[in-house]
Amino acid sequence: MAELTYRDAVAAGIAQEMARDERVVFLGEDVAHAGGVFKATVGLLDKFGPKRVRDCPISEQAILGAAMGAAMTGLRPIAEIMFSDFLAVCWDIVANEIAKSRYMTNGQVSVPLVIRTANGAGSRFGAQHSQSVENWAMMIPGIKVVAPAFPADVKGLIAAAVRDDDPVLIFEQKSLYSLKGEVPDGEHVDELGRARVLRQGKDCTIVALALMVHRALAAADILERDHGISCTVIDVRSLVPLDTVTILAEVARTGRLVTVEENPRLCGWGAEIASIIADECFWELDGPIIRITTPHIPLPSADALEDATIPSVERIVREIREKID
Amino acid sequence: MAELTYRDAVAAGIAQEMARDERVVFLGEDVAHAGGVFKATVGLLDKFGPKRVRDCPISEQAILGAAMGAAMTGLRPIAEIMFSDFLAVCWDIVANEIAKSRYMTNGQVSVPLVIRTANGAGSRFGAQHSQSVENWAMMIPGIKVVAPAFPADVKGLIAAAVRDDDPVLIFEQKSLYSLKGEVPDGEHVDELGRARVLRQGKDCTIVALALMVHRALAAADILERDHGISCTVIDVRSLVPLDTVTILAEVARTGRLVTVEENPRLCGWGAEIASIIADECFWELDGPIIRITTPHIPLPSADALEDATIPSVERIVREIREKID
Amino acid sequence: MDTKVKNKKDAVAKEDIGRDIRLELFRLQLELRLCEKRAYDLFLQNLIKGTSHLSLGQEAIAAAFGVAMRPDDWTFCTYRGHAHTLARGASMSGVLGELMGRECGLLGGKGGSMHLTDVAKGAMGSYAIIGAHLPVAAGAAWSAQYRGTEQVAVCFFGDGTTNIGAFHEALNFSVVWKLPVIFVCENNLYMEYTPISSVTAVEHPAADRAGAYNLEKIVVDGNDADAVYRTATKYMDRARKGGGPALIECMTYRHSGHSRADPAKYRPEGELEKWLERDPIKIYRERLLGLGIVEATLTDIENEVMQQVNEATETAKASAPPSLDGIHQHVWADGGAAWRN
Amino acid sequence: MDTKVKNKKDAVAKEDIGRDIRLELFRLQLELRLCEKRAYDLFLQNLIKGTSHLSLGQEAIAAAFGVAMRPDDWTFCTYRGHAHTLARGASMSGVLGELMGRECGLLGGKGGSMHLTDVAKGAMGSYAIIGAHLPVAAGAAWSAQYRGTEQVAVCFFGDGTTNIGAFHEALNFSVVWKLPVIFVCENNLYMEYTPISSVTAVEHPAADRAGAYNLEKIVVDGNDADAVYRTATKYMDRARKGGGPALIECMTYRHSGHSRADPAKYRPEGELEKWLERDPIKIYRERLLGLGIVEATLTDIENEVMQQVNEATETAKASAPPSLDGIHQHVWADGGAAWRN
Ligand SMILES: Cc1ncc(C[n+]2csc(CCOP(=O)(O)OP(=O)(O)O)c2C)c(N)n1
Ligand SMILES: Cc1ncc(C[n+]2csc(CCOP(=O)(O)OP(=O)(O)O)c2C)c(N)n1
Ligand SMILES: [Mg+2]
Ligand SMILES: [Mg+2]
Repeated sequence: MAELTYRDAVAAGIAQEMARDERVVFLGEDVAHAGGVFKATVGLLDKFGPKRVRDCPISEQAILGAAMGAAMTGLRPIAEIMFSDFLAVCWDIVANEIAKSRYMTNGQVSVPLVIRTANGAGSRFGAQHSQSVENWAMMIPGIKVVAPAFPADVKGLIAAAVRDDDPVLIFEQKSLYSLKGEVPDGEHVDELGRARVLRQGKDCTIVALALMVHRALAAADILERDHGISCTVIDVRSLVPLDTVTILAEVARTGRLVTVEENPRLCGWGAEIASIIADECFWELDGPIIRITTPHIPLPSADALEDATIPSVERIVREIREKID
Repeated sequence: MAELTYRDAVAAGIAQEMARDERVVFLGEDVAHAGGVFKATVGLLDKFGPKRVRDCPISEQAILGAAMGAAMTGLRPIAEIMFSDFLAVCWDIVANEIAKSRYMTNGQVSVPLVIRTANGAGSRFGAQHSQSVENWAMMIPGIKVVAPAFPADVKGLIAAAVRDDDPVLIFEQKSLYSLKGEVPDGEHVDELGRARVLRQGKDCTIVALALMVHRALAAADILERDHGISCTVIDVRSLVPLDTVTILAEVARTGRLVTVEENPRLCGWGAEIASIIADECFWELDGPIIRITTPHIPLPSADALEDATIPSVERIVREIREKID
Repeated sequence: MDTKVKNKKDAVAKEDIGRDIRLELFRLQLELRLCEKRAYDLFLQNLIKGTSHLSLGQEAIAAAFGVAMRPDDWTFCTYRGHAHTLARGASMSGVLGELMGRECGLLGGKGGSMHLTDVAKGAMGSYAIIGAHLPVAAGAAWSAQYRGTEQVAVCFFGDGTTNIGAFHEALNFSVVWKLPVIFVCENNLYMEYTPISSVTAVEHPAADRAGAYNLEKIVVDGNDADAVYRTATKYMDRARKGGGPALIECMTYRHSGHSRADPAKYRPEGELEKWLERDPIKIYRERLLGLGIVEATLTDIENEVMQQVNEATETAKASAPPSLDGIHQHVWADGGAAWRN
Repeated sequence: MDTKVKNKKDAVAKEDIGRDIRLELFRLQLELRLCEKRAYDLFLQNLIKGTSHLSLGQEAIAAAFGVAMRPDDWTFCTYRGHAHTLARGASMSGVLGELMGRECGLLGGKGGSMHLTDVAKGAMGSYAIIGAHLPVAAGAAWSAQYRGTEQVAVCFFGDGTTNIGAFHEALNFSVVWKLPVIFVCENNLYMEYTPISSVTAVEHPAADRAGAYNLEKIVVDGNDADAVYRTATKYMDRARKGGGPALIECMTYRHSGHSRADPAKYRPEGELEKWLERDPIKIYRERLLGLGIVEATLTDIENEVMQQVNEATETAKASAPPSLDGIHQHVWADGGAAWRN
């Protein structure tokens, strides 16, 4: 096992797949010569050359449209949308074209592509460069959605996404790019649609994603140590497909559910999971379902303000202490 | 009271506001000379002239961008996006610009505009012209969202939206355009953020929107008559602001919640309301929360297929009978 | 054989476009025409339920490209795509069946009139949101270029489409990457009900923008199948050889309204009549006769096509409504619709 | 007064741009320069936390428009908007304070460097998603036209922005509606780290596309404040009188990287040096001296501006972090953030 940053795991995952399969190509803005604005794709141009690793104009619709057309006709493109907020300028291609083509054509068209994008807050970039928008994608039938929390998952899920015959949107959390972690040596391929139970407790199940996984783990430690509340922590990893089996089992066992989301309040994946539990696991519940989210506001930019909006370890501890006992 | 179609109530609402306030202008594709592809704005050009009622090129970003710039500088534009599916081509302007400008500028910028759009299925138009996407909008902090179910509400909510100093997105349900109903004579202005209890029951609260309100009412009649299940039916009307007071009160009283949505399964407003109830009304619940939605698929086009996807009266009756007793 | 006829045959032979191709252009235009007319009849009989956007009057463009394209080339078109799909060889019963929402439809009733697709024939889809398919076509061209297959992607769209952002992005992108893609604007003077001239800064919405992408300005008579055929061949050949994209504006006119809901009252008086005189099929029939092709040859073709349309209609009518199982099929590559385990 | 100086003064007077305006152009360029440099220093001191995109080297454009605009005209600019916001008269402490996330910031810390706005001064916002503000500026121009106020909207953006869809839509829309909006492309040769020439079909990404909107091709030396001033005045006057939009491409260069994270290693050797010789402020200072304005006048201005920047820095540094209450303010017109009752 080598220790890699989350950032380097991106390049490692892409490189592994490009080396394996000639059909894999990579395109985006400033991704080739500059190696990406987050330096997550440094070295790919040198390794695979300008025919396969391509810089694009600021034309997100063209980028994703081209990726789609190429995917329909035999390539397996990986396209980068620099910040996930920018999905809004090419949302039609994602939500109306890529996601729907297989269904509309009754299975004639296949769109095996991967869209990678940098998601989330923490860099003081303000409301147009800090959003967590995985819920935008989860809402749309026909596109798979993953959001890794650890370097190993980054590499493994990128590989799984490239090999999948459906379009996959990968949300890389900006605030995690410098996180280090063990990544298996050699070929590493994960599986889409599997949540992971990172610790098991008996009082409550915390379901989290990306950065929030780390905060949930830290909060669970404090809750256990200082307050005698023992929590399961589940890293959802994949929103579509959603591993409801794992989530339902843990909630049934602990009797309580807390979701921790970085996205704004309304209609996030936390609400979806909460409503599934409130339907299918109702009789096992020992108390209200708690959703911890960023407030339903655009994100402020100043460090003091930004830090106070995204769910913190302290806030997770506090809300669980107050509401679960 | 005059009887108007839902369609005519649109023009009536716009006309009322244009006559009252010189700052109100109206723009969109094929809306002026042709009176709109749904004929919902016939007559406005004749009444208010080409300076105020304007046909646009197929440039949705320009249309909403122009509406935004005009709103920031003193006008109160009403912009039409022909089908709600097309919001995807101008989603950046909606989600990142219109919704966030006031907050980002700490209140300096005001964007008092209205976006009207035709939403929903029933016309056999297929996956790119039949979506219910009110959940796309509800997710975005900074934009108000309404979806009328009756002609009177169409007129009254358009008027309220035009007079509101925040951006408001109005989803008009395509399948309701020919519905007739009483509309108050003279000036009629409704209020944003108010749900309406259309009937009260004691066993269960059904929360619905737009077309689903009518189906929920029909289902409630059948449930009462044939199965002795007595239901409250709430027309949400306004997703943002959301009238949680009304919903919480009725669910607390009946002990059960059923949401009926036309949108696809994941992350809709039904999930949001379910999760609010599962948190704040948990101890009053007598059983699982039921969400009835369209399956999580793009919409098929053939009449037989389309009819089998959108929640029908029969399906609402069946699911409630099976699950609530 | 009398010499007059022989001479005329020579005349046909000496033309740059040979007799066989000419007859195929005629036949194909006719097929598109009769099939669209049939679609209109079926709509009047309430057998077609959703919307439909006919190409009546615009057949020369679809037919000329259909004949000029290699079987492995790719077509990307719009909701007004019946003709373009048929022109690649999709079955008429598959098209009519799809319009009627039947099992035999090209998409099993899942897509409908606006999304006709026949991947096996290179008809890579009909796209119903303005502009989106231009970058998608560029992407297909990229894959051809990448694999060195000399395939070409041809992308059809209307005049109104030139004002949306995706048009601009796709054009610039394709030129910078030198992709083998041909963008074909069918300028029929109107978007839905609004004259294109009233919402566009230039006279030729596509051709007058070619320069913005370092492309040649090309305007063709879109009602002249030969003119379109020659242009198509020229620029597709160039694209195959690595010469990059072209933007071709074809002037034409739709004889009916925008969609089935539209009586087209917004047209100035006499405009339709003027264009009916320039009906592409009428023109082409006269030209063939002028070139010495005997009437009987054309009549035979006409009868044959009409019979095919009739047969296709019967096949489609006889087809069952799609099984409801289809609703939950083909969201995903595994054939299903499950979003959870 | 010795006659040589007198002659030179006459020379100034005879110029089309008067002495006062020239001095103001000088002063304003200097203000933008020194304030940006200060922002860079504060970043090095870790007092600016988020990103920031400096206009060092591009000051002539913002300054010339700032001086040429009427106080009630509107500016729309990008994340690279410090200079444009200051050029409309926003306070330096408000700008630096916002960059530092302080209470005194123009946006109370809510927006940050990329969203500077000062509505009272006509600075209608800095937009951080490429392309979006072009149609927004068109909309402001529409409102001016509608109300007959003869205000003009000026919209600044980079070369890279010309390849996104919204550019195309906004240009066509503005020309068709004949709106009083001036689109100003600051062509600094790069998007973030990628040379614009490598991703654009034409040499002049804005000017070579003017024809696509029936507009004149205009390329100006963006490092020459006088040239920009003359062009700005000419086209703003025309727009005020109902003559419609203009698209102006100003050639310039940024001296620093794209943003604070960028050391700009991608530049070919010698390129920066070549452009530093054409530093707009250096050029302008020499020109003023050549026109007979005495050194002391310029030195006075320089000292004064430096003092203002110092004072603004102190004010901003002394300002508290914003109150956390602000988080829940101004989502809605009622001042709050409630999405439910
Ligand atoms: C983004 C988007 N906006 C609007 C529409 C509605 N619409 C469908 S066809 C059409 C007119 C298209 O005109 P043109 O491109 O000239 O094609 P034509 O129909 O004339 O073939 C419009 C506005 C749409 N489908 N997509
Ligand atoms: C839609 C969108 N895509 C990408 C970006 C990321 N981005 C920010 S600045 C920039 C380069 C812009 O180049 P240009 O328009 O030349 O302006 P400059 O920075 O040179 O002033 C890019 C790609 C963005 N903000 N928005
Ligand atoms: Mg047209
Ligand atoms: Mg630039």
